[in-house]
Amino acid sequence: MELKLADYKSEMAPDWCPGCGDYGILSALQTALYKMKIEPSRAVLVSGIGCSAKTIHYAASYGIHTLHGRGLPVAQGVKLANPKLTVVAMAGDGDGMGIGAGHFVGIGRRNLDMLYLIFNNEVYGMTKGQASPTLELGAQPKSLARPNIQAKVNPLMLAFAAGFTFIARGYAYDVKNLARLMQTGLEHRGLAMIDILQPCPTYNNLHTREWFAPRVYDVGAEGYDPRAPREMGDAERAERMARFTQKATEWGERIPTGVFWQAELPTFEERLGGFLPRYPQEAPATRGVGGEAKRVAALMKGHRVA
Amino acid sequence: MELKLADYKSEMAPDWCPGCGDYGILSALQTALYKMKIEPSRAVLVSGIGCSAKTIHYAASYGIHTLHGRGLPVAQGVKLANPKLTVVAMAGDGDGMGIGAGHFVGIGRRNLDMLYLIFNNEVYGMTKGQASPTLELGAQPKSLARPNIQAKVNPLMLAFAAGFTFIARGYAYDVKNLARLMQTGLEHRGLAMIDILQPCPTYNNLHTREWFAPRVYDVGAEGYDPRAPREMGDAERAERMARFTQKATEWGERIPTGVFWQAELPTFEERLGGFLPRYPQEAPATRGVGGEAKRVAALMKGHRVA
Amino acid sequence: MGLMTARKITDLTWRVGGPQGGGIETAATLFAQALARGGWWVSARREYHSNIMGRHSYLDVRAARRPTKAFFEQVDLLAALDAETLARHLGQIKAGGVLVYDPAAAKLPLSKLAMLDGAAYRRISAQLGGGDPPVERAVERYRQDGAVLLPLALTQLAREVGQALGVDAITAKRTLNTVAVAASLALLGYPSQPLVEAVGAQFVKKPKLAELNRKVAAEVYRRVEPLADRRLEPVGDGGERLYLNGSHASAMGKVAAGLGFMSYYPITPATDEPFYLEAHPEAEVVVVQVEDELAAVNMAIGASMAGARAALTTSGPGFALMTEALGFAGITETPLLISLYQRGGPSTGLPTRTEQGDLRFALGAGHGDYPRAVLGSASVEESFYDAALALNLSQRFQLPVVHMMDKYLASTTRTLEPFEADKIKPEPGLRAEGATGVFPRFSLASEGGVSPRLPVGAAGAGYWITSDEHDEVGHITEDPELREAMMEKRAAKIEALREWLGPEEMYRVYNPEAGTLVLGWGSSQGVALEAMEGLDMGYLQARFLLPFPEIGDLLAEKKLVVLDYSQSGQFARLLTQETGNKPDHLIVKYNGRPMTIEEVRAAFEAVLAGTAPKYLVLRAGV
Amino acid sequence: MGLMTARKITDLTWRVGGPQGGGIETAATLFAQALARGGWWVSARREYHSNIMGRHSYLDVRAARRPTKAFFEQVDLLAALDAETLARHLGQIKAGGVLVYDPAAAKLPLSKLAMLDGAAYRRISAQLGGGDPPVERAVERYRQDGAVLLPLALTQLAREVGQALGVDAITAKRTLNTVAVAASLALLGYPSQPLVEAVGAQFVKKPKLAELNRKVAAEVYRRVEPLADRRLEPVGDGGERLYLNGSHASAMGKVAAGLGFMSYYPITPATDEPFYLEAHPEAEVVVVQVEDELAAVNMAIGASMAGARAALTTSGPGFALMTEALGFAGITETPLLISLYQRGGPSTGLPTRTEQGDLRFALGAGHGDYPRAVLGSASVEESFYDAALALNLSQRFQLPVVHMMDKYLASTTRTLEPFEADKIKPEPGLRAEGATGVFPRFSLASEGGVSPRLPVGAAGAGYWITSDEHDEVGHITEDPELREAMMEKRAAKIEALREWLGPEEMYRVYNPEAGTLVLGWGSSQGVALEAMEGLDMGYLQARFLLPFPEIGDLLAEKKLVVLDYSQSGQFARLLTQETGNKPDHLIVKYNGRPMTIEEVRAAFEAVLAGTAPKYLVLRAGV
Ligand SMILES: Cc1ncc(C[n+]2csc(CCOP(=O)(O)OP(=O)(O)O)c2C)c(N)n1
Ligand SMILES: Cc1ncc(C[n+]2csc(CCOP(=O)(O)OP(=O)(O)O)c2C)c(N)n1
Ligand code: SF4
Ligand code: SF4
Ligand SMILES: [Mg+2]
Ligand SMILES: [Mg+2]
Repeated sequence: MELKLADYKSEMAPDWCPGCGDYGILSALQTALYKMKIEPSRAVLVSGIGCSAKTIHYAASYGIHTLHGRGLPVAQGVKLANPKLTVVAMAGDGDGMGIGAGHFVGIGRRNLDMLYLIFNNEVYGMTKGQASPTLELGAQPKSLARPNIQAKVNPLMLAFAAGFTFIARGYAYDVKNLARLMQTGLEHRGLAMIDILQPCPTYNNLHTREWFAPRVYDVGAEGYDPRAPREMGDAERAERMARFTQKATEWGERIPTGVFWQAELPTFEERLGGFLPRYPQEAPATRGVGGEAKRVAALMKGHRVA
Repeated sequence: MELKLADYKSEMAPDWCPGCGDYGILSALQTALYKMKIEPSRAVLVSGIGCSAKTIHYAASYGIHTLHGRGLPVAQGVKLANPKLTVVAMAGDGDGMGIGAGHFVGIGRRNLDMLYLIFNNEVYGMTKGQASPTLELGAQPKSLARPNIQAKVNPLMLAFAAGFTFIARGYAYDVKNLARLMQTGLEHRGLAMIDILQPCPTYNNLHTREWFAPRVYDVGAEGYDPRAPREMGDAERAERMARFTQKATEWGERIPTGVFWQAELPTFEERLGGFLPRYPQEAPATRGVGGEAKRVAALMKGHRVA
Repeated sequence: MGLMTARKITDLTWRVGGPQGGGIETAATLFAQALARGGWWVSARREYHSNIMGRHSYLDVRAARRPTKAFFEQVDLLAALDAETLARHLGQIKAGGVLVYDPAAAKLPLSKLAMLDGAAYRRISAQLGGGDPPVERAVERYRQDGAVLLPLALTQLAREVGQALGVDAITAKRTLNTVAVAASLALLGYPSQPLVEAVGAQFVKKPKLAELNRKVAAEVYRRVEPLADRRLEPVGDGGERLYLNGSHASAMGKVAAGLGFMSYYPITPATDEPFYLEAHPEAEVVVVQVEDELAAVNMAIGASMAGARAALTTSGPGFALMTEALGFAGITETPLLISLYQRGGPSTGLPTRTEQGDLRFALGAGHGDYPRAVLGSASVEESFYDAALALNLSQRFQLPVVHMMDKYLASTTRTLEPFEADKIKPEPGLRAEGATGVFPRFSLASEGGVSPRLPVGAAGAGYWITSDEHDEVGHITEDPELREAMMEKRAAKIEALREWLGPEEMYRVYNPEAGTLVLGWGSSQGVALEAMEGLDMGYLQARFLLPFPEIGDLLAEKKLVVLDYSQSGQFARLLTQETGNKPDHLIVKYNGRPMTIEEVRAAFEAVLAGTAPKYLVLRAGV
Repeated sequence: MGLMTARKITDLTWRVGGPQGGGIETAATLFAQALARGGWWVSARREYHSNIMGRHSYLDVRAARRPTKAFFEQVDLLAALDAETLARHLGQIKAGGVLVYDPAAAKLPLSKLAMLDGAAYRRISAQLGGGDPPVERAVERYRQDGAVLLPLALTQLAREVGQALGVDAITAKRTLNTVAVAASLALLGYPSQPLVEAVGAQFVKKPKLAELNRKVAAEVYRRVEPLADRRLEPVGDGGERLYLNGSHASAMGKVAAGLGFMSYYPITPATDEPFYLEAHPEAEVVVVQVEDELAAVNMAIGASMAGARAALTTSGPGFALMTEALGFAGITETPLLISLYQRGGPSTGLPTRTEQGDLRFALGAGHGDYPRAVLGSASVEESFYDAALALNLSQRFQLPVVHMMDKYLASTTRTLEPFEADKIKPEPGLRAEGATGVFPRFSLASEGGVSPRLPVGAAGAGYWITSDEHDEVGHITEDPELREAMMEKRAAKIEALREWLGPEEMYRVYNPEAGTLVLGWGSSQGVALEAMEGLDMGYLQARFLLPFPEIGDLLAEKKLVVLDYSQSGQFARLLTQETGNKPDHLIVKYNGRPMTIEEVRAAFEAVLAGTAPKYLVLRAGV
């Protein structure tokens, strides 16, 4: 049976505010999965807590709406238990860069074959518009009692430091390009992150559609090449990183989107297979029952008194 | 009364293993405080949990040995409550880059005037030598049942992404230079981090004194200038970051130490003073009792029915 | 029209419902303030979804001639700002009460209410005879149930008035709330002046909006006043009274006790307190938003170690992340106050609904044995005095204190006499003066487990603090005897604290002579007291849960009833644990809605009549 | 020499003490294995500081002709590998027992023992008459107390033998442990062959070291054997027996029940289990070390949602970080097993010492009401079967299960008959087969609260999971009725689970006819049973703590005693909460050391004699 885009939509009506950037992200994700013909039931979408986290309810797939900041560990558990699934984790900027920042660093070391989306609206939408970790120092969107006292963290730079092998930025109102970016991220063998600029018309009155529209541009269109080959000399590596850093920190009059970094590295699943040869063919979620007593017997052997 | 180096030592005998790099770090810290004539009682040393965390017991100061991964928040609480104190936080690599990584990112956004030391031995010493987040992919020190399946995170790069304004690396067996580095870090107005290469002869049989000795060198001695002025053009910024990235990721035959990055930014304490004019003169820890009823009356005023 | 003509109005409940983000809170504030200015004792409770915009929300404002403690299920007047409100509040208007609604909204079929979830849809559809009924059928049902219908083209009215005043359509729509309030008050025959003043106060920083809303109110009065057939009179003036909620009260209580530092991570409904303090520099509190609750609690601990009076607020999920640090504060004898605003659990649960389901967790939070105190407030007023007491306790006994609050308290706003802040003194605690050298911060030569404190950084001295077991100066020890001594020292705080508090602080008992005693804590107190008026029943409010008050003697030979907002009846188990007594009846509620006076009254009557089951679930609520 | 000549050896305790990291564990293993190979039932317990190298550590090996359940305080033979051991174990040798020591070590003054902490120094100095006594004075005290002194120049012996064999001094020093073991066994007259075999097994991967140690053993035997005046005989052979500790047993139990996934963050003493599984790929478990406990528990939950049998281990501080996720597993009905290895609390506390102080925390962990099960194991053997049962329970009832272990169990190694792994079947749980389309994962049409499961990713279907309250397909709901139904559905699991288990699984009672009943759980069982041998006392072991067994009838008219490893007697409170009964005596221990048979026996005798206080603290331990 031919899959239709509609097959990726659930019965549930979103309860986001009118004009919220989340609509575009949802739609881009559904489009990307549809374009790649990934069966909805073979995709698991995992979110934390926040406005952004509700996304999973509006897609027809398996959706796991976890705890605040804990989407990544849950998503990794799903993927490791059943590596054949397509796993997409997603988080608000508070969820992912604030309370979840430790897991962000942690997963960077693992290179699981997963896609991670950051819904970057610079505020804590769900709890009424406080500053999120991506809000600029001194900025004061309307819910703040005083200008933001903390500097912002840059998800792209952090992803780089943590070891993500695919680092990109999208814009929620540009659904077509965002869908394409997600598709590239899903095709990447390894850990892909997309920082998505997501206007929040309700609480972020600074970075609105009007603010973004003239600023965002596509790095790819300007000839930027994100690829970092496996083998690089010191000079080449330094040059690539410098190029990345320059683009990743560009912000203001011009805001780059597109793929910033793409490197090759064995996935965690592959590494695990090196220790457990029957993984992933007989992954823990799919191997079924049988052989337990034999396994115990093998363990007991090492404890025999004589 | 003239302070002596001995005044910085407590009665407690360290129970680290013979040859542990922690001895050198302790000694460098005591030297730095002594050189700067910081009264032991005006310094608060804060650690997490691990071999490294025991350091605070061996120095004569106020020492707070907190929870695993939570040294940074406790240290920030001390500093914010009493900004006139010299606060040095310290953590093992597991403590600081593993369980504490979220706080590492969080504090990077604040630029408190504090020094943070990472005891980087690439293992979890205290729990018997498991891989820490700074251990290389595929490495297998003697306690590991199998080669390390996770890639390492680079504290320097992470600090940069998080927003630290002073980023350095030291070597535990080079006490003299390490002490000097700590002094520079303490003198820096803002958040300073020193990643300290700390051999663990008991569990890390890969990166030993013999391994490090021929490799470590001082970036300063080679003319590297870490300073990033407040105002920079795009090109200059890109160049500085590139230079930083190159040095920060250099590893193998040559291992750079010294100061990698030093930037200027108002401290969090200064920013706070912008909202609360009587801070830090009347900081919460030192302001004493009085005026509470007046404060409540001021608040109640806003709730009067008429 | 027969609006409440039969009796003198002494107690009135007004409800306004509409979409979240549509400004119904403003409506409720205006209504409440208008009555408060007329000397009425008012209180307002708020129900809302975990959503920013669009889902159903409503507020009840109760006004009475005396201070009240709870809310009724049934209202005198329902102002429905949208169709969903009409659909959801079936059966909620008293016979003879009024429904103010917009007939245009009633045209929609039920299925067109986008935010009506499946369960509600099915239930309402069934109530209305099945199928996909138009909302008009709900209106008809209200009528059948005895409500007086007052169709008013609210939206059109707002538009018309707006046009008349020359404002654009969107701005005009924003005055819908004022329209509803003005229409309701006009209908009740209440004078317009207090409303005009309330509007002025509400929009004090936006004079243009104030002007517009005042004119809207006047115009609505002009149109609706003729329909009123009775006068709701001012009964005095607001006087010195305050209008505030539990979050404000709790924040002020802490300030009264010298609060200097508060770190927080946003969470509903706990962070209204830090937001409030952040927005009011006159409170002189260093408020820091941090990366997560682990940071929040540990930062507060650090501040406290340095000598600041430190507190923080959170709710269940955040508290879960703080339990490790709670034990850290315990073993290091660090004063720390956590206000735990309970909401519907488990897990994320019902983030914007009320419950008392975190009691067991609070009592047992943290591994190992260490002293702590847990107390719970039952009202907005208590929230103030308890917050101050809790902060003072933490200082005096050098331990973590958990102050139990809940969503209901946090979001219930009421008029109150001003707090007597000058009667509260920040507890200095036992301080060591002028210590030099290595200082025995954890001295065993202590009374009631309390050794003199010296903040870290005090000039000329030094000591250590560790989460490990330690000796008197704070160095790690694993010595068995020292360990025992330290455990015993810390444990001694609990009895010292009990003695210091005295029974009056630890519990309150109402009508103790009655043969049936209801026991509870926190928010179930108010509704119990109102519901048992005139019945042969007493009420015992456990203000402290840990240490638990010595109430065994009061229970002998009584019929015991526990009233609790938790499915398992957590308080009942605590009662048995502490006294050995098992309650004869356990009355619980766990649908996230506050207990109503009617349902609690009915349950109490059943208890007295001997017809109540052992376990009784209260299920009222929209 | 008069070494234990008077009685036939049926039960022997050997202690070896020395610096941490000096290899005394190897010594204990060799001693234990040598006896196990001779058919003795052996067990070894380990005491150590939270330190990698240098601080004092010791192990007791008990060997008996029948399986034992606990340890004595006093030993038959103490092999002191350093001066600190001599200083610390005063009074620990039975009259007629032997002290093997190196006279060179005894020359030091007490103050020169760098790792002796202040408290211990002061106590020992006082015991030895004050001042800074030489350790020789301790040796003299042992003699006065009735011990037979056996000075052996152990270090010199190791060096000499090493020289004779041509190895360097450092390598020779590493054989000190073998020297001590060989000397002890030779003294006891035990044949050398089993030791030779044990050495071979110990160094199986290092043939050169094996060779050296064998030679050392032979040489020591040659020198010491003449001093022996009796023969400790082999009583059979080790047969099929296993030699393992609670961590191994627990890991194996989980494997038997189909464990597929374990995430962990290192913590003492919980992570011996994942390390063990990681090192044994034949267990076929995906073991992942992660960044913290929050990641560990949530990753296991994700794996479980996908259909893997998932478990994890931790101890108090880590468990504290898992409580939020525990409620998440609860509300999402996700099978999850956490083994909680208790250690001395609160906070970091005594990380390498034993306690049962996390019971209250485990019972109440997580905000709100949700079903969970908590059970505790009392022995290495039970650890195996309970771990399997716990994993199966989690699968069958789709809930989180907390399996209480402790440091004592984790580090106590004993000989056991092989586990009957083939009697354990992985519980399949209720699975939905071939579902398509939107699947009602949380169907209310369930029995005992258990709806059929379908792992996420099952082809052709789909549903949602949320930590919020939800409907049958997993979408968020705030509907009051649906909320109630879901709460009731989940709560139903507890009674279903109770029924499925049956009373036999939930508790065990020994000698129920006795007039005095001791109640406890977990590790206090073994020592209670050994201590009450021959007394008119019974013991009730609560195997399940939640749900709590229905034991009320067993308690009537008995004198009740609770034996618990926690200062506040957490189990006693639970007992009162669940049954209304308060114990007549509460006997507790909280110095981090295991209860000894002697002290528990004495306490029991005092209870029977009517001389015991209501609250009695056991204080034995080095
Ligand atoms: C442990 C915990 N702390 C706090 C919260 C409250 N909370 C819910 S959503 C949210 C922030 C959401 O912000 P973000 O992640 O940026 O998502 P957005 O709503 O902006 O999409 C917070 C703090 C929670 N649910 N759990
Ligand atoms: C919450 C928590 N998890 C785990 C532990 C156990 N633990 C103690 S120290 C340590 C690791 C120490 O490693 P590192 O931070 O690298 O310090 P090192 O010992 O190497 O100096 C761990 C995991 C703990 N104490 N608390
Ligand atoms: S608050 Fe902002 S992020 Fe949340 S739904 Fe509304 S617009 Fe979107
Ligand atoms: S284990 Fe390593 S880090 Fe710890 S004290 Fe020993 S040498 Fe130092
Ligand atoms: Mg956000
Ligand atoms: Mg380390």
